[in-house]
Amino acid sequence: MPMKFFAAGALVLATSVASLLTPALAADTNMKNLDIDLSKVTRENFYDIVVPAAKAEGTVTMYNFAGSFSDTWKKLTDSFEAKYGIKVVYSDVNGDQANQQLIAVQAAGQDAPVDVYFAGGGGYPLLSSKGVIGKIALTKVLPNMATYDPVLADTVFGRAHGGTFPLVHLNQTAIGYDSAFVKANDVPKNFEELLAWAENHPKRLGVTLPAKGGSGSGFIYSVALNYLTGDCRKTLMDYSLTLKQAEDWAMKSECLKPVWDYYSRLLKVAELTNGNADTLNLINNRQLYMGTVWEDQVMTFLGNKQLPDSFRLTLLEKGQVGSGDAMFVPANAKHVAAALLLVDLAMGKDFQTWKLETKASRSPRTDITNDLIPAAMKEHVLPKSVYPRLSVPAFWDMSQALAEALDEKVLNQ
Amino acid sequence: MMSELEIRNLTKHYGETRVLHPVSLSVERGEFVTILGPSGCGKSTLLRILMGISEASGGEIHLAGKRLDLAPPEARDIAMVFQSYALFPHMSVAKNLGFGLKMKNVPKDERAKRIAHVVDICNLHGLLDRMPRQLSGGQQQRVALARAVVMQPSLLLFDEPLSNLDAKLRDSLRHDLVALHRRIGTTSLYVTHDQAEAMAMSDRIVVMNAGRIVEIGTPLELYRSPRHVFTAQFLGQTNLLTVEASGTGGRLPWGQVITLDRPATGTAQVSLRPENIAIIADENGVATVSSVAFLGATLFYTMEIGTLSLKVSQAGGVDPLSVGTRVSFDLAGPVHLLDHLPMAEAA
Amino acid sequence: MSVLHRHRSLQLLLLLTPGVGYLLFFFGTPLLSALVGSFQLEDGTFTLNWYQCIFTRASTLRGLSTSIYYGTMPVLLSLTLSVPLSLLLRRSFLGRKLFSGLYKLPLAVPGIIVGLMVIVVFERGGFFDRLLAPIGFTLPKLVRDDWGIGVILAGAWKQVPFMTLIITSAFAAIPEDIRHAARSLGASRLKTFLFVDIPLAMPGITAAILLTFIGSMSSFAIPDIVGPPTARPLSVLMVQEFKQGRFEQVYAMGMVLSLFAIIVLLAYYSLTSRIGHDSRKGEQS
Amino acid sequence: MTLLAIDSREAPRRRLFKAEDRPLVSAGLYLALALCIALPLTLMFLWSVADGWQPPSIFPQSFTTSRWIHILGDENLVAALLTSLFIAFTVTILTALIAMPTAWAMGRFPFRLKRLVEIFILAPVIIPGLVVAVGVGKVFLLLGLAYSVAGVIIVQIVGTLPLMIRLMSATFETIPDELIHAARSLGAGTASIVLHVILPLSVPGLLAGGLMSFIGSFEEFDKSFIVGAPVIQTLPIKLYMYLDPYSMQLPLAAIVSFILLLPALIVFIIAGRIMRDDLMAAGMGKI
Repeated sequence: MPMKFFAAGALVLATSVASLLTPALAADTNMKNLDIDLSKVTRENFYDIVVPAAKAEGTVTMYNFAGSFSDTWKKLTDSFEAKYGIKVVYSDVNGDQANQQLIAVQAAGQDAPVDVYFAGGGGYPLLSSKGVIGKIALTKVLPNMATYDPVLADTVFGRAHGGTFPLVHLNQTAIGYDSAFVKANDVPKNFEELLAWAENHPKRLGVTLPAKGGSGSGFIYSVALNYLTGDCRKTLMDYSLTLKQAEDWAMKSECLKPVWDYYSRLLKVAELTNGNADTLNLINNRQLYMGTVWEDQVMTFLGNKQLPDSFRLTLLEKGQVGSGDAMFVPANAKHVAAALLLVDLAMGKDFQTWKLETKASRSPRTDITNDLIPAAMKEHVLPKSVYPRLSVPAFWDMSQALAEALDEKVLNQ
Repeated sequence: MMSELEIRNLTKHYGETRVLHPVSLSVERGEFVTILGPSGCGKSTLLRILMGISEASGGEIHLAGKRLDLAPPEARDIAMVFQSYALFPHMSVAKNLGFGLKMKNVPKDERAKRIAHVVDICNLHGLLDRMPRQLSGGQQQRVALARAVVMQPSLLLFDEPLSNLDAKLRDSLRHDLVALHRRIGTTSLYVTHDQAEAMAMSDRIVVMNAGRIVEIGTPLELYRSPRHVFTAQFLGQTNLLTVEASGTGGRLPWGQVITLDRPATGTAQVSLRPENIAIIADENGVATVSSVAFLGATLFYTMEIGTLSLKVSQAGGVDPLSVGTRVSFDLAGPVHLLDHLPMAEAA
Repeated sequence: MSVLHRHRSLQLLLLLTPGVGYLLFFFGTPLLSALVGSFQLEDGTFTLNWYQCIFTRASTLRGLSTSIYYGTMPVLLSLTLSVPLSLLLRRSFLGRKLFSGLYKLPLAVPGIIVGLMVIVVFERGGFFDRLLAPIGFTLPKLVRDDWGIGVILAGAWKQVPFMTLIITSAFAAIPEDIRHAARSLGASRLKTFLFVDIPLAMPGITAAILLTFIGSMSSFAIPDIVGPPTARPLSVLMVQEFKQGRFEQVYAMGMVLSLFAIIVLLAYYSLTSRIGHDSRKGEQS
Repeated sequence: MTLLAIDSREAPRRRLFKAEDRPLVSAGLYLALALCIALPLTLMFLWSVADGWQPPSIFPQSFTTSRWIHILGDENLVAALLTSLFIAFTVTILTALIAMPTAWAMGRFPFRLKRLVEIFILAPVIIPGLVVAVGVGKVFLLLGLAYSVAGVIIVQIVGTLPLMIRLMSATFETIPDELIHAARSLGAGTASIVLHVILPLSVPGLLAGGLMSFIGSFEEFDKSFIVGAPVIQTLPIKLYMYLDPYSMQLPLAAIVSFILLLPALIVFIIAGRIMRDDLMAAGMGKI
């Protein structure tokens, strides 16, 4: 079961979520340009209703925020066009700019320029707070989401989304190391061992600056999970906190002292890097031997021969953050039916399997497991012994709050 | 004994282009020498080499017994007055005057004394605190002059310093300059293309053309008995005529027989100054007045003899002859014979 | 007279309208709304909160001083490179024309690509490190280093052509005669340069300094990718806030940055106009 | 070295630059140019074709063109290039047209508040673009200019106008009054004065300003994206994603840099020879 720790994290929420969010099948959807009656759509009659409407729309526009995914989506859009005869207008975008564009468009009440947006999973709080995300319970109506992870179907990183913001790709932060320099026995198994290794190998561990990359902000949250106990830990995992509340807590709470202490010690001996790619480049240059990384990005870099073949991954005890990226339909999208059809195809078993096999892109489908990973890739992905056992759900708002507090408490002191 | 300034076989060429053929010149201490020539004759190049801005391709320069051409400009003991004045626009007049003294580490009280002195002789009272752009052209010129004089150099160079001024101011400044030179007695080299200026100011004139020195002499010598066609033409107005010479006798193109100032044989050239021709109205004269210009002090005629035309000037006190009047004329004294040399080779 | 005068004002207004009017509408309006936004909470009530954040947080305070540091250092470095380069460019040398076309190339290179170049050349374990490794040298840390040397190098790389262009022209505008006069008055090359060239070229040089200071203080791509992760200038922090969608905070930071630039600009103006005023007074006396 | 020593013994003074030094000076300058500009570009190019480049190799172990083929193979790339070129040309021409009258006023009319107007014209250079970009996006949505070529052009002109106005007013300042009076006394009307006297004399300024506007427009990303994407795809909009610093892959970023830089490179090499530096300096350096 991938991401089963989501269950633990979101258990408390489960009931409240159900009452808070009426399924978006009702008429109170915020969709501006609906040409189908959403309330009548079920998994069973989905294709009967949606396909004709989509064909009538004739075209669908898609944004992709992730540079490394353009080949992947090419495959999807090609098969979509072949299957339905609906043209896909595809754009690679810069995620931040695209978010701001959609927010501005929404604020102005205009039609959205895009129908399907593959967006960073961490963008949910921002986008949903600005009303950009279309209220369609995708996970409840798309046939290909029948086997969707039940926790993710309603929540994303602890936030209830009612099926509107389904992750279509899961990724995992990890500790990566060059096995040519780090012997199997020396590979750290927990945060203490990691610190000890760094102290024995000064400036050989790369830690991504939390503000500049998810592998870093995931890491700081993982550190906090490792050291906090009791009420402190409860607050840390209280997904109902808003960003503002999290920021206030992170800035003021005494709970986080062990985290700041850990970082103070760690940064004396580790190299703080400017981004996920920066960490990987330094490892490739053999300046660093170990660092905080994303599993799927490592695969991309390996594919471009920007990392040595001896590169390996592991997770630390008590867990490291797992995340993912979502596809959603903006509230003001113009080609809703076609958009639904495209998201559905993206979750198709064939496509999700191919994605896992070629990019180590993990799937929220429960019927796609580690066993499908080809043998040749196995040594470059997280070993079965740690994944998904040590994967914990991301809480990006808290991560960001911690990152900002780190700036004040450690980096600028 | 060596002259104050001695220039020996100075040459300058850029690649194949020669701008200065071997030039030699000596200037005595206290002398005021003018280098006169049309633009492009090499006089500015010579000046730049003297100053040290430009390097000679060959030859030597000595000033006050010392070899000069290897020293940098600042070590040459030469001061220059520029055509553009070249005052430092960001310094007051006082600072302009003090700049050179400061550069040469002249002590402060000595500096003040010298500045006071030039302020006096160049009549710059009350201008010391002004900025250059607040001065008139004439004032700027005087400051530029004072700035050079205050250095008490072995040699003063002047690069057409009056050419940017209007005629009247130019006249008065020319006068002031001569007076100043008489007073300070600094050896001076003055470059100009204005022959009147050269005649009025110089002890000697060096006539230059096409990168060569054509002729050197006092203004009187060069005007009265130039050796070269170029000099004759460049200094004042003249009529150039071809004569058939034999001994001191010569025959003008229209058959008139004249006396030459020295003997020659065959075809020769003579220079006949307009003021040396006297005309009177004469029904049977060989010439006809074709134009008259009244210039106040003089009357200036052009008259035609067959296909030739002659320039004639007459004191302005008489009534002018009208155009078309037939005239006869007399030549006062022997006619000046020029050296038989093509212009390009005159050197 | 007054009709003529009115006519002239009208003419002036008509002439100014296209350019200034365009900027007023398409630049002034959004700027004004940003300014207003920087004083508002999301619900529209007045607040100084966003500015308070800037001047109370350790990271933003450090960001301010870092901004000034990144504004100043590249300017100083470019100046020490541009002045000699301008002097060389005055001389004639083989291929001068081509050179003066090529050296301006960095003017057209976006900051992010400059950052990329610095990484490609100077990254630890990168090209130079590998080149020097066989002879036992290692390059000092130039990317992500605590003193921001990489940022300064990249900034200077982008500014040197701009400065050189302006300083070359400032020097070229000084008449040769004035330089020669100084030489003939006993000033050596160096003294001529110090007492004549430099003071006369000063207006151009200060203008260049000012513009490059403003430019490098507000540049964000270069410090973002080659600067140290700890001390980040305000411009980088601003982009960070932009990504979080906190526009009010972005506006406030933008205003502080702009205000700083404008203060420097006004100081320059008052300084130069005072000088101008003094000399005019001299004229009257 | 020995040669130099002998030389200096013979002559008591050595000028800093002799004609003989010219090759040395030019060799030095070109070497500096090679180190500062050619070397980074070369390394970037090597990155773009490197198929694995790990220490201690000074040069890539093997090469591949597949990434170039992949990016260039994007069928929309040529369309984006054409859009970019069209927009850049239009922006350049419109910028010049809008700038001219204002520059004339700034260059030739003395008036009160001129300094203030000058600062305002300079403001788009001073104010961080990000602050304006979002606001502009909102305004354009209201005006119905979003996602249109016109919108992108309008928003880019905000960025190119200041420099053009400054360059043109510097140019206009240098046109002597006498010339215009002379033309007028010869019977030329305002229109023909503009056409036959002012325009020909402002060609150097237009050239310099046009060049900077063209490049400025060609490489603009922030504002164009917010106003134009995805309907309007300019080259930077298409490619900037690869330059995201936090997930940047050097090989792809290198290719993108080249594609974006190439036009600027060509323009600079051509225009560098005809552009008047003094004018450029007067426009850019004067405050």
